[in-house]
Amino acid sequence: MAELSIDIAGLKLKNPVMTASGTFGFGVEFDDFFDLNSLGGFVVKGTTLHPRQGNSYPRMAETPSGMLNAVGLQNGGVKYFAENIYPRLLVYDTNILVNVSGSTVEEYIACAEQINELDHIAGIELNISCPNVKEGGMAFGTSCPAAEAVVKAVRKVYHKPLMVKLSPNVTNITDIALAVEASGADSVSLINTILAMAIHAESRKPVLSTVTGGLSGPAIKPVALRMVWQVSKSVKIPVVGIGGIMNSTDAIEFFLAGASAIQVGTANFIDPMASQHIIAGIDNYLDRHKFKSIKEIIGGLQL
Amino acid sequence: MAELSIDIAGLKLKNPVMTASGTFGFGVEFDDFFDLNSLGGFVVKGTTLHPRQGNSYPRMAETPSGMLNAVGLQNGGVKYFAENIYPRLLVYDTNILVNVSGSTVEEYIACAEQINELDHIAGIELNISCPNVKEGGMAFGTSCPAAEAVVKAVRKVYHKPLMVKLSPNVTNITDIALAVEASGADSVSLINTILAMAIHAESRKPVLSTVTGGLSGPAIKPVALRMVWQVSKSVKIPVVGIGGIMNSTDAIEFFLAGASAIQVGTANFIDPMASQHIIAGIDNYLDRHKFKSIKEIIGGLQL
Amino acid sequence: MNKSSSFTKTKLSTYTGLPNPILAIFAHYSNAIYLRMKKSVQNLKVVSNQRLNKDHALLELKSEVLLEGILPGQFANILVDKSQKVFLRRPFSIFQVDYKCNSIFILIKGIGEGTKALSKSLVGDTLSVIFPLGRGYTFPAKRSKVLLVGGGVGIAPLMLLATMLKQDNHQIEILLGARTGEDLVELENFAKYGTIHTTTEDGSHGTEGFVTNHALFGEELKSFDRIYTCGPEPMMKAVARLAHLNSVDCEVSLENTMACGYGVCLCCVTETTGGHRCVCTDGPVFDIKQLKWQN
Amino acid sequence: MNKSSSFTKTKLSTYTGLPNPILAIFAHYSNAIYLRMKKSVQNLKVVSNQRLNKDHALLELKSEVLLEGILPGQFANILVDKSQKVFLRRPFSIFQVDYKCNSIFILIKGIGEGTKALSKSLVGDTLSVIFPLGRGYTFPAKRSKVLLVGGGVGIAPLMLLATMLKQDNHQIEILLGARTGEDLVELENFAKYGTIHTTTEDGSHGTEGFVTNHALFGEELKSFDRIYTCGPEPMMKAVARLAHLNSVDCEVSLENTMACGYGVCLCCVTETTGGHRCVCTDGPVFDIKQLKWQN
Ligand SMILES: Cc1cc2nc3c(=O)[nH]c(=O)nc-3n(C[C@H](O)[C@H](O)[C@H](O)COP(=O)(O)OP(=O)(O)OC[C@H]3O[C@@H](n4cnc5c(N)ncnc54)[C@H](O)[C@@H]3O)c2cc1C
Ligand SMILES: Cc1cc2nc3c(=O)[nH]c(=O)nc-3n(C[C@H](O)[C@H](O)[C@H](O)COP(=O)(O)OP(=O)(O)OC[C@H]3O[C@@H](n4cnc5c(N)ncnc54)[C@H](O)[C@@H]3O)c2cc1C
Ligand SMILES: Cc1cc2nc3c(=O)[nH]c(=O)nc-3n(C[C@H](O)[C@H](O)[C@H](O)COP(=O)(O)O)c2cc1C
Ligand SMILES: Cc1cc2nc3c(=O)[nH]c(=O)nc-3n(C[C@H](O)[C@H](O)[C@H](O)COP(=O)(O)O)c2cc1C
Ligand code: FES
Ligand code: FES
Repeated sequence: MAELSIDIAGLKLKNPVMTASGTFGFGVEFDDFFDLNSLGGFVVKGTTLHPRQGNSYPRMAETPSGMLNAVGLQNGGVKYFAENIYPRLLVYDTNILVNVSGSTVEEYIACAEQINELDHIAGIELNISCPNVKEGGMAFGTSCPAAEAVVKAVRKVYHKPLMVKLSPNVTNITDIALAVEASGADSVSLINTILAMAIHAESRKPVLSTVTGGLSGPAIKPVALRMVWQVSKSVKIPVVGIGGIMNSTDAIEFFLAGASAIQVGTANFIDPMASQHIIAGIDNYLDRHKFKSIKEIIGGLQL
Repeated sequence: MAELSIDIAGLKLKNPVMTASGTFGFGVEFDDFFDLNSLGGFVVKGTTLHPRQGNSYPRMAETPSGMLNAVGLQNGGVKYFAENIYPRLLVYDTNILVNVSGSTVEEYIACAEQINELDHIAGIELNISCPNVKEGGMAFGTSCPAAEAVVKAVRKVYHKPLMVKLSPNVTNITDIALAVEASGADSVSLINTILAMAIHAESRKPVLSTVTGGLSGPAIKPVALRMVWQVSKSVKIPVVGIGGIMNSTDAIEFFLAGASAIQVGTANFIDPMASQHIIAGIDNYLDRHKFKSIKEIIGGLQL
Repeated sequence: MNKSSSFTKTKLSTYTGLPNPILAIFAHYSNAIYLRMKKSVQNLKVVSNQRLNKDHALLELKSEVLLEGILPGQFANILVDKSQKVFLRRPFSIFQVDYKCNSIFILIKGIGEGTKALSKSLVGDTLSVIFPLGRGYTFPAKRSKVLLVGGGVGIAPLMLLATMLKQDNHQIEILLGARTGEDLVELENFAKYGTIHTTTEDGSHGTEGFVTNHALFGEELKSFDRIYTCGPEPMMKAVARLAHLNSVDCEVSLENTMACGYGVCLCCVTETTGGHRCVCTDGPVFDIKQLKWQN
Repeated sequence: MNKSSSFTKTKLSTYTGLPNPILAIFAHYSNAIYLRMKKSVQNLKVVSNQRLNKDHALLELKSEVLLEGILPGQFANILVDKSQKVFLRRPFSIFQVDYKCNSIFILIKGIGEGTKALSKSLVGDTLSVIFPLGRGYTFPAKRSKVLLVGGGVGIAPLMLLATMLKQDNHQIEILLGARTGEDLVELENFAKYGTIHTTTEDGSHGTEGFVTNHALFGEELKSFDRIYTCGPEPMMKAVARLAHLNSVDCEVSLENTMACGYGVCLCCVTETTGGHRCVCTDGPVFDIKQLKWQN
């Protein structure tokens, strides 16, 4: 049994396995499946200042080894979250992060301020990379000045760990990561989904109501791994790896590439127990390879 | 039997199915499998001014519904091509394009000049998007000024159809496409591979000798489709769709998204007959849906 | 909202054993408190696979964990590991439950990659199944006359529904529609729980036409206390319209493309009077009043 | 460069029918002009699948197209359509050819997803196979004393080689190495074509140690005109070094990760005296002089 705990710039995780926003509901949906306290942490659904109905149906398309989604941040708004969901989360003894999105910098600020009041929320994951909303969303994550502006603004009002979630839809993700680091982010998580599209040939229609959506799942793992590797070589803050992680071997690859923790996303749909198998598998890997702690393999790729 | 022929800015294809550079050798390797004259055209291996040994082994990694390659433009140089390969291509009655790469604008020019002398070569596909070489390659395809410079320079010396192959590793592919169009490209082809990475968890080593490589295959189809759709809405020149096309349904999706022709890449490895099945399947689709010509479905996505 | 939640602890006092040879004996329910079964991921063994006609197969899947109360209309999300092209699980209604053998039955119509691969499962194969999922049909509070209307493979959730309604001693009429007589499956088993009526588009079995062309949708419709339906959306909409016109309660079971099946991805929404709702958790069964389907 | 090309039209005049029950009768070759078979993509039917030990299976695949000359060392690239995780084909040596039944044999050791899925093929399944691919072993021009050295599943190309060398009337010694006696398969069939020697790492069968620990690699080695080998790279390198030291010709069959298998992707290169060469077309068989393996 190796040491699995890790500190992500103030977030003390009992193990490096978290679950990704938008793929884990509010956590409570998993109560039937396993004890949530076994997780290093979990990130709840994308939350915005105002309630959002999300995009119209259809919102999902299956693709080779992956899927597209165009949920569009359906959520009840931060007030609804604080009043109706937050109280149900108090029972859990793990790191709960809220994934925050907005159409304007002001919305991000207002939302973050309210979350700052919630003691039991360990941190914010700032989503500057959602490809499925018309305004804001990904726009903040694809230009350095925009990313800087929103991170600086939120940093002023939010005093707990601030993780910034990066978009892969850029020419140079290290530029964005460096900008975000300089603006006060405590850590970065990557990647969000890749902007993509599906067409139904027989009906000659787009599969998604929004035409384009975000690609996730094993298909994007090689891209995510490359970006985690590039970013972790460039920034000093911890990197959280996300993208197509289905099993512990995938997770190990991300640690080797430089991730200090990982998030399990689409894998939750294929197997709600995925995060549990991953935790066990990481432990087994470390034991087999005689590592005493997860820290020994972070960035441990042998070139 | 619908009309399958299409004119791609001067390239008269008997059908819209070509095969992609780097996945079809010099064509001759397929003689055992089928009659190459059945193709709309084929693009031979990436060719450079000087001979290149390519990258060290290993150059390939299998990934979920895809693969990484890091061949690194191994080729005998344009002179070798002209003297040893070109004569063997004279027997074919189809459009043969040479995929041209370089580390400097001067290399691109010198290579294009030599290909301009080869009567039986129908056109050049200018590769400004190869992720697997240290110098040049993708760098030309990820910034507008660089793309403009190389396309303008080659346009001056090359007087037959010039197709420019775009990189998906950019924030905004339409910007690059517009720049390339303004610089004299007759058509654009997209996408080249997505920069990605694979790690072997047990040995803790990168799978590829070059650490990163290019992702191709069905995994990238949704991304390719999105980019073809975006670009075809922006430019006036024809768009050639590439990326994960395995069967005729995939091909139809690209036509609907706005491609005037397609290239079959990685699918050739899974099934050397893929291009043949695709041609037959397109014909069948058009008949079933009572279209008289392939032209009727290009950009025919119903929003 | 959906009344099925009231079934998490219900006394099904009218239960009697079932004679159906291939199907369940609900000894578990008999005079017992009905407990909601927790959803879980299980590896179920294929103990039989009967081909019913050219595209329908009936799988029996045995669990190692004691099955508890499963409601009609609840579904299972099944992993397809033998096909290269299928990534996500595929949802299927729980067709029947055999508590004695501790197995569930799944009726599969092969229409695409996933369903075709699953319908070829071999006895001895293991399938990863998440179940039971979703809210099922609700039961009338008093003895009622009910109409079950199934179209195509939409008959799937109606078998367990009929079984349990019969336990509750309701008066049951069952109307099943298909394209041709060949496409009608499991009529004999349905007949054990109620009076069977059929329609086929080509007239090869029962009334010619769609289910709504059947005489039951004439004057008699008003005599029913409730209609339960599952089938293609246009069929369910036609049934819902007539139910509404005749002021009969009606519950429909919706289909939707699902990624998770248990309420965390928000991909499977449908428009309801309460806004976007997930078919996998707020449904798949909805009262037509919740949808905007009355007209 | 590789002499196998001289075999595209060769008279194998010494051929005689083979008694091997499960294997080929090469009537096709007998006193006939040997024609190179064109490579093609074929759907081959699995006509038998014998499990040889815990991880080795021997598949017989029947073709609808008349098989023509296949050279020992040539391989087949097989699609794995029953596993979700395998995208590319998997290369396998052609273990044996039965021209009478028009079938090829493939020996598979299950080590990962693809090989395990293929080794579970059922009789009646259809596999998409591209074959014959690559350049095989070359034959001595005059009657020779040859040594075949196989390690692990590297014995696979040696069966067809032994068969054809025997037709050509050469003197054949066969040395097979494995981890344990359990891991040695097909010894009886090999024994039909030459004298068998074995080594095992645990000493449970034949000499204890690696193949190069066998007495054949002592003084006797010089008496051979040629060594053919296939197995793990360290083994082949050790064999190559001793062959070189003793001035014996030596051909090795290399493994490599392949995307296409027929020379168009340039993914499978190996370093040779002539620069990067594709293992799938310039090999898989190389003369050790082409590689930098003499020392
Ligand atoms: C709650 C629930 C219960 C169900 N119960 C059952 C059951 O008991 N038995 C049963 O057999 N089925 C049932 N289904 C349906 C079943 O889940 C589907 O048939 C199955 O998911 C199809 O998977 P597939 O891989 O076979 O088909 P796929 O290959 O995924 O696609 C099926 C067909 O749909 C077409 N299609 C795909 N996308 C579109 C689009 N955007 N527009 C138009 N056409 C499209 C495709 O062309 C294809 O022909 C149920 C569904 C739900 C939601
Ligand atoms: C010309 C040729 C002929 C062959 N003939 C035969 C034959 O006749 N019979 C036979 O059984 N096999 C043969 N092989 C080998 C066979 O092709 C492989 O065993 C097969 O491709 C493995 O596929 P898989 O899906 O089972 O394994 P995979 O799941 O793809 O991987 C196999 C194992 O290799 C490990 N691995 C993967 N990548 C790396 C890496 N970069 N570094 C270290 N380890 C890694 C994995 O961890 C895994 O355990 C031949 C190969 C060639 C090239
Ligand atoms: C259905 C769905 C909804 C998602 N919603 C959000 C979201 O609200 N906020 C966010 O930052 N990321 C969201 N994501 C992105 C995931 O958190 C994750 O970054 C991405 O899916 C890549 O990881 P994966 O391949 O493991 O799924 C969503 C992904 C999916 C599939
Ligand atoms: C092994 C390999 C080698 C390639 N070499 C080249 C090349 O030399 N020049 C080029 O422009 N593209 C090259 N490509 C990219 C393909 O032409 C194509 O753009 C890409 O693979 C996406 O299409 P696909 O998914 O259908 O393969 C190569 C791709 C592969 C897989
Ligand atoms: S399928 Fe995921 S919420 Fe319904
Ligand atoms: S495997 Fe493609 S060239 Fe050898």
